[in-house]
Amino acid sequence: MVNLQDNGKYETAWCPGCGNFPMLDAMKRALVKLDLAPHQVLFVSGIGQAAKAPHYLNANLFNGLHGRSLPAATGAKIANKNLVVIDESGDGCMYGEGGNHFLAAIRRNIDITVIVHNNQIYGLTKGQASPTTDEGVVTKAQPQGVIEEPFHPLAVAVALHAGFVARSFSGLQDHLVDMIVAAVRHRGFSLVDVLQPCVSFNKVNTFAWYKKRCSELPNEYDPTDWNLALRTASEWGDRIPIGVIYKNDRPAFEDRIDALKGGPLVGAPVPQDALAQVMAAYA
Amino acid sequence: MVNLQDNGKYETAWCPGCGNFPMLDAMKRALVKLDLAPHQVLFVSGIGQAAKAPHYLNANLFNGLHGRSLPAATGAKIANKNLVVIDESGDGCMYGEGGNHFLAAIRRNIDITVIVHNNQIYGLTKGQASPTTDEGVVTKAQPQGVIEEPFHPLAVAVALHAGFVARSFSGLQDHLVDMIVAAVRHRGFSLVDVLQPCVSFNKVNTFAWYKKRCSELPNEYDPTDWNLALRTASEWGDRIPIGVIYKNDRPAFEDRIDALKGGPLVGAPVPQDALAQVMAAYA
Amino acid sequence: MSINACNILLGGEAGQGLVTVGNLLAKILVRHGYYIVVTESYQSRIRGGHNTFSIRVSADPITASQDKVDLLVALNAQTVTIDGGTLSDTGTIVTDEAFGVTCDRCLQAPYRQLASARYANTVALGLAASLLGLSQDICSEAVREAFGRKGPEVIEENLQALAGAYQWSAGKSTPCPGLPKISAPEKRLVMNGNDAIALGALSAGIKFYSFYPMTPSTSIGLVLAANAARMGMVVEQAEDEIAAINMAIGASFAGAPSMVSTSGGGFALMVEGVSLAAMTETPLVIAVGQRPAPATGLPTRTEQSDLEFVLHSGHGEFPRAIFAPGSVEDCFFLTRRAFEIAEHSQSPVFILFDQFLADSQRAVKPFDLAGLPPIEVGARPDGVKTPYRRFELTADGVSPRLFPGMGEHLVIADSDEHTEDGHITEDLSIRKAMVEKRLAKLEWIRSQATPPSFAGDESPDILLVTWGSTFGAALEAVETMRSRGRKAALLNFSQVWPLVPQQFMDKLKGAKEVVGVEGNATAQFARLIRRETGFEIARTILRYDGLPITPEWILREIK
Amino acid sequence: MSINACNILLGGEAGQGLVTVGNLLAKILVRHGYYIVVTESYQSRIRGGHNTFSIRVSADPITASQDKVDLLVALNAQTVTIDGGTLSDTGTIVTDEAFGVTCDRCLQAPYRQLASARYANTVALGLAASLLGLSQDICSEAVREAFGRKGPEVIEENLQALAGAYQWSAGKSTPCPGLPKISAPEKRLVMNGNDAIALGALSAGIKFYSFYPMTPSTSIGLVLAANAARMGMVVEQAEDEIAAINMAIGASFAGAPSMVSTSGGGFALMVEGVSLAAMTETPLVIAVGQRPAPATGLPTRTEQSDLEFVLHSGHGEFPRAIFAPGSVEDCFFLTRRAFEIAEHSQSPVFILFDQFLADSQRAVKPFDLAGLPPIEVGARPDGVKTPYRRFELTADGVSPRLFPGMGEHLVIADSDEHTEDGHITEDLSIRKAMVEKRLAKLEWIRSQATPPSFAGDESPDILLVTWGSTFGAALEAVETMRSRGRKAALLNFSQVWPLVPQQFMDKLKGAKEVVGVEGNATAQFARLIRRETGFEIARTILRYDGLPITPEWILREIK
Ligand SMILES: Cc1ncc(C[n+]2csc(CCOP(=O)(O)OP(=O)(O)O)c2C)c(N)n1
Ligand SMILES: Cc1ncc(C[n+]2csc(CCOP(=O)(O)OP(=O)(O)O)c2C)c(N)n1
Ligand code: SF4
Ligand code: SF4
Ligand SMILES: [Mg+2]
Ligand SMILES: [Mg+2]
Repeated sequence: MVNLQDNGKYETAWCPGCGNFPMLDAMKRALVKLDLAPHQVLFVSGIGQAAKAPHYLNANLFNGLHGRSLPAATGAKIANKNLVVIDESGDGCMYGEGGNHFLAAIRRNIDITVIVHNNQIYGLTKGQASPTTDEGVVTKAQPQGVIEEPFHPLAVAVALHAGFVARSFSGLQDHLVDMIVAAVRHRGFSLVDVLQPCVSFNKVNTFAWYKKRCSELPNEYDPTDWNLALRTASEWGDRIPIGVIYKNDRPAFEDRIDALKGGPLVGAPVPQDALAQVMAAYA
Repeated sequence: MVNLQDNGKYETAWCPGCGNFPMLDAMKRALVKLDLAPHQVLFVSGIGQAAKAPHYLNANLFNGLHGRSLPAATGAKIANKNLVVIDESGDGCMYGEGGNHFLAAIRRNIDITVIVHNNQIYGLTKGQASPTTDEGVVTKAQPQGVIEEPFHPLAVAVALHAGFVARSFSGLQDHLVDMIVAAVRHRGFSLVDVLQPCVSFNKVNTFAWYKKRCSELPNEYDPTDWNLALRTASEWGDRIPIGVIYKNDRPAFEDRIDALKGGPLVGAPVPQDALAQVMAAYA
Repeated sequence: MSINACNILLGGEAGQGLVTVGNLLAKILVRHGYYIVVTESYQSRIRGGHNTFSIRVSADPITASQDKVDLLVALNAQTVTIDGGTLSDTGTIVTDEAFGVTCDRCLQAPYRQLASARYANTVALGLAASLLGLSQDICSEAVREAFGRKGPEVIEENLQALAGAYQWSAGKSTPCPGLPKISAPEKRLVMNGNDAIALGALSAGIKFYSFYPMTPSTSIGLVLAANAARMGMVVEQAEDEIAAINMAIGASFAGAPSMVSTSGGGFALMVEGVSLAAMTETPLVIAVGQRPAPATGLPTRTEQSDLEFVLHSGHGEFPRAIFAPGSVEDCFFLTRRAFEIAEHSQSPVFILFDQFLADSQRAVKPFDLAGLPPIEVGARPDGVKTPYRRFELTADGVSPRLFPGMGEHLVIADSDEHTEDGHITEDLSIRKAMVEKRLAKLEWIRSQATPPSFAGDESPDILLVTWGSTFGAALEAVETMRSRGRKAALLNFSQVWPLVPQQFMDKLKGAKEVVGVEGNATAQFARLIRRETGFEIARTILRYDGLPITPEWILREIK
Repeated sequence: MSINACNILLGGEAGQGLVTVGNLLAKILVRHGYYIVVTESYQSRIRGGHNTFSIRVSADPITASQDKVDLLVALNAQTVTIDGGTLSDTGTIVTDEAFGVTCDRCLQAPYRQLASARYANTVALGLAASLLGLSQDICSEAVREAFGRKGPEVIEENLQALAGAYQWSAGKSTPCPGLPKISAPEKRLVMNGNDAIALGALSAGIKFYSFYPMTPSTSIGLVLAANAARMGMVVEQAEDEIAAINMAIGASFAGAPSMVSTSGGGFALMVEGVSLAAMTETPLVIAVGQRPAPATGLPTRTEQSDLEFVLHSGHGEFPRAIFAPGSVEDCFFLTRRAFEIAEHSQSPVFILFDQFLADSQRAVKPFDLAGLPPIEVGARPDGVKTPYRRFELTADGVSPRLFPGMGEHLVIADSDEHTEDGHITEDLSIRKAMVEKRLAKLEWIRSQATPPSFAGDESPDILLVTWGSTFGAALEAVETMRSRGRKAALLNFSQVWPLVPQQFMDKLKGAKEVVGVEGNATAQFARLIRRETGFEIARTILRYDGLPITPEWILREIK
């Protein structure tokens, strides 16, 4: 049995009061609930305050480039499909620099879980607008206020028939633990967008702001109803729905690739007779 | 008055029977209808068979990198907002390599018109799957058939509240002309996704295939109804809706930026007294 | 010319099936026991335009293509106009009488009478084969194999077109030098550079390959994709080149030997990933197929202008190795070698080739696979100290590499500067140690460097210095000079980084004149030699119009 | 040390307002007429950790920072522990008695009694200012300006904290060398490298700037954004660096002088765009702020390790220029120059700086804006031949540049190889001509090259060779050596490409010993010198732990 101690205790580089702390705790609790030992899990992250999170627990980790965690996670999962791969990064990393990979990963439906620390701001670089910053928010880089329509990650994910799409809030830890657990258990691409207050740079979307708005989906909500999901995913205002917004059972990438139908690629022998055949075709 | 001859006549590098030809003709007709003289228009394109199109008519042209036409178009429009900027490229260019810019351009809502030659294949590189290739289609690069969920450009555009979203078919030239004209007239970001048979590499989505499915939206269709638009944009099967699927009147980027409220940036004098003030602040 | 060879050029427009019959003719020639060098010349379009497929053939080993054409086979009238000028004094042009072109040395064949227009390419193949005195049986067999999947009808019609062509040309012959009958032809493979890179990777044990299509390297991916299922590997077409390289790094980190391939513009998008591979010490093989640049340039032509770009790609300082194959065999063996060096040095390693070699089919002795085991990957967990530290500081800079999930150890890697156990750090003394650790690995890479090959006279009057695909043309040019009594030699680099001056300084210094021969406009390799050795290669022969350097080109420039 | 200077170091954790008071103190010192060199040292986090802000001050011009600290002002206890060791023999540490640290030369002040914890940083400022004998009026004025926007209450509380600190330290003083009263201080500006780059761009007439945030260059964008509306320019935060550079190219193509800035990893994503700018002959200024790499490296530290990367960035061959400012003034003037060279050569031009200079505030003489008109952009349409050909072949390679929509002419540019009128072509003779046209522009760029500056003794025993931000430290090291009787000199390159050997070979050859001093681990510039001149700089002093090179560092290494 895995327990919380297995996840270690590290000093963080985060600001006191940051929403990243409860997210870290929730992740540790989820790993315990999932009974995953540190060596069974591979975290992959990008660059940003959020992306440091996996350094603060015990697990395998590939902390790659800003915006490029998803391709690295995809490659690692292909190399060893037995790994539980969790990709954890910030909104800027995942939806900004990494936007194209976000689209592709959804479409690929490979069995990785993506946890986005969505603080609606670029934290580590000191407070520029991120793709999810609300319209009108003023920053040093946007002194006239943001004029772009915010990116709607959940709506886009549902529009592209992502396998599993959920939203949670760092201030509701039990809910968050449940979402992470469900996302990891889902076979295929899973997205959990987590609203996370940044106390240093986001003075608009604060803990209280989120707290007031986040509202759990009712029990009778049917996350397999795509039309409903699309509407629900697009809700963002006085009420922000949290929970599993959409899911389906599209086959996962690794279940559709011949070479992945056996054991993992890592360590598998190279078939020398097949190679001889390949060469012979050039005669 | 601008007439068809103004648009020149060039030899193309396209295959006989390609859907790009009627698209070129439609574009010329649209320019005439819009009464736009060659020097008033700037085409921007990427790389691919589609991206060559603007070479075959008379206009200004910036033929940039594969996947990067949208940022170049954005910069050019900012530099000279009086230019009518039309970005024309292929599905691979716009939704594959250029996916992240597609998302950002929609959100930015700058007044450019994007015409995508969507042949659901990478033509110029000889027939690999593009983001819009249908599931199951076999190519040399996808010998087991495509396993990804196709990208749904219109659904994503609507989900992100794009200013103007339309679909047309190269085989319905009048319709296409109307769509281009409406798109150019729309102030803000406009997308026209054009189904375009590639006779050399796409043996599935042929002229006949599209012809059978394309069906114009009824007169009573309300493109300002976002929920309806989202459903309509996602339709892809025995019936493929064509027409203006969604539009709104979000203010365009250039109407919200102080420095763009006067004349175009190009040629404007540099305000030397303002500069002196800027410097003085460092004293 | 000292070499007895015949140069056949097929010309036509894209979509006429030129490459199909070119490939067939190449195969047929090799099955007769001949050596070949193919030069594919095509445009960036799918139909129309003007393409050529040239096969230089000889009973003796050859390494280069040739400008003058001995047998020109035209699939359209344009070919006669455009390529007629390249005909040698004794050459022949085969045309369709329907083209209505008149020319001195034209053999006017009635293509349309011999088969329907659809099979004009097969007619042309038959005419060429028959005029060259090739066995109709071998031709027919090759045609049967090639069209096997298209059903008996297609095969039959092709065979008839072939037969018609043989019949018509019976008794006719063309003077084509250097094609004596070979009674017991050795078994050889026909493959181009891309094929050989793909095979080399498979032989090394590649498990993951990701790519975004880009000429001239796309077919590496297609070959791997076609064989992925049976080879137990995964080929993934990525959303862009950035994804391609980051996927490959992720896969390699998790234990799958990985490669990406691309061309200059796509590689430009990968350079941040190169730096990531270096920082996380993840082995990675990167094949860059050069074509004329800047930007999109001439997508289907050849050039050698990305040497300095690749050598300095990626921010920061770290070791790497760059191989530059000069032949199809090199493509195979150096790709294997690239995987080995990458794995052992835990670094990015490059294969820097170009469109000419990528598309150039050659006759190749089958590789002795039994003697070529897959490379060993990673360290054995039981031999590793606990607690496991992925970036343990060691004397040679190489730390034992374990894989995540393959034991209870944890593997942690970071693109930030990191501690020995892989965690992010801002400790500046660790920074210093880690810089030195990473750079220390260059020593080992240097110790493994493939020395340049030398051919020709010791202390020559003229020494050509080449790298990559220019090797073959330069070798032949040197041989020709020597056959004309000039003391000449060639120094060819199939590894261009790191350079080990001790391996070649005596050769540079021992020559009266040193001439750099490169397919670029600024003599990049000559510059690199000067940087590394101080030796100035004062004279260079450069080509940058998109075509490969040929022996004649070199000889003409040298005078 | 020959230079009479005082080194003040403020230390604390991120979030304590260290930079706020550091900036204030810098401004106050400059208003007293002193010269300053600021070194900001911070970590990649927003709160906590350990940051320092050091200000070296002198009544005489200074160019470098200094290791030894004369006045250490601690905002937390940790500062005393971590930085105490850097104290000079006569130095003083100012601490809060509440920290409970005991030390020999500690001045224990009651921070909490002087103001509430919120204003501890202002207390520290007041203590430092008062101990240095600075005018309380000037301090109060600066505080008032800084907090003006926060309302009268905040100003008042800050002023009280300041007053308290002045009162407490009245009569106390610290031995700090080199700060004589200056009776009529000259008016100087206080700005860092990033500020000066932004100002230089504005002065050149920048109209469009796009960026993706990245340390250490982000604040260039913030300065421009803050002033964009009144300067009539647009600043756009792009979705990624690829978009940033392609936007800037599009804007420049359409007639807006444009710039991007980034750091190594972000620049890695721009290199395809560099090649595009070159191919389409679009002027573009690219400012690259170096930091320790590979990959994410040490995001907030300094290094000079991207020289070779930037020099060879982009596939294919084309001209470029690279400026490497050595001072804040350089940042301003060379940025202007970069716009000029970019515009005239229609090429990408680089400003290669680093975190140290980016963040290093200095006292700068106000720029004489009247004598610095914006650059001229594009050609006059009426002087241009019709039909207009954007890429007309000319002797010097420069074709007249018109803008789309600014007349009836059509402007066509292509990333593919193109004809004179800009349309895609696969004609190989045009290809050759266009390669030569583009490369010809390097001649003009070379003719404009800023020569390296030389300071010190002719025919010196020791000649330091530097580039970029290392200039200041080396200059002082040379002066110190000379003051000690050694024949020493400095050769500093503020333009590192193209190199013009005639400008400096005599200096290299005229020195007994040449020592390269660089902030990297492999001596990249020394290598470049050898490549371009054959001259081998055999000895190098390198630093790559993330901190800037100081005069002491150089002197210690030289011995
Ligand atoms: C290629 C590249 N561009 C830019 C950066 C600089 N950078 C580091 S973190 C970051 C933004 C982080 O924002 P987000 O992902 O939202 O994470 P947060 O810090 O808010 O948790 C940026 C722009 C980088 N490291 N690499
Ligand atoms: C960075 C980069 N990667 C890859 C390529 C090669 N490339 C050229 S066109 C193309 C695909 C074109 O597909 P699409 O945009 O759908 O246009 P089509 O040819 O189908 O009209 C690719 C992959 C390139 N030019 N640049
Ligand atoms: S900057 Fe914001 S997101 Fe980052 S640690 Fe601080 S509060 Fe959290
Ligand atoms: S390859 Fe396809 S898209 Fe391209 S020109 Fe030919 S038919 Fe048209
Ligand atoms: Mg964020
Ligand atoms: Mg396409």
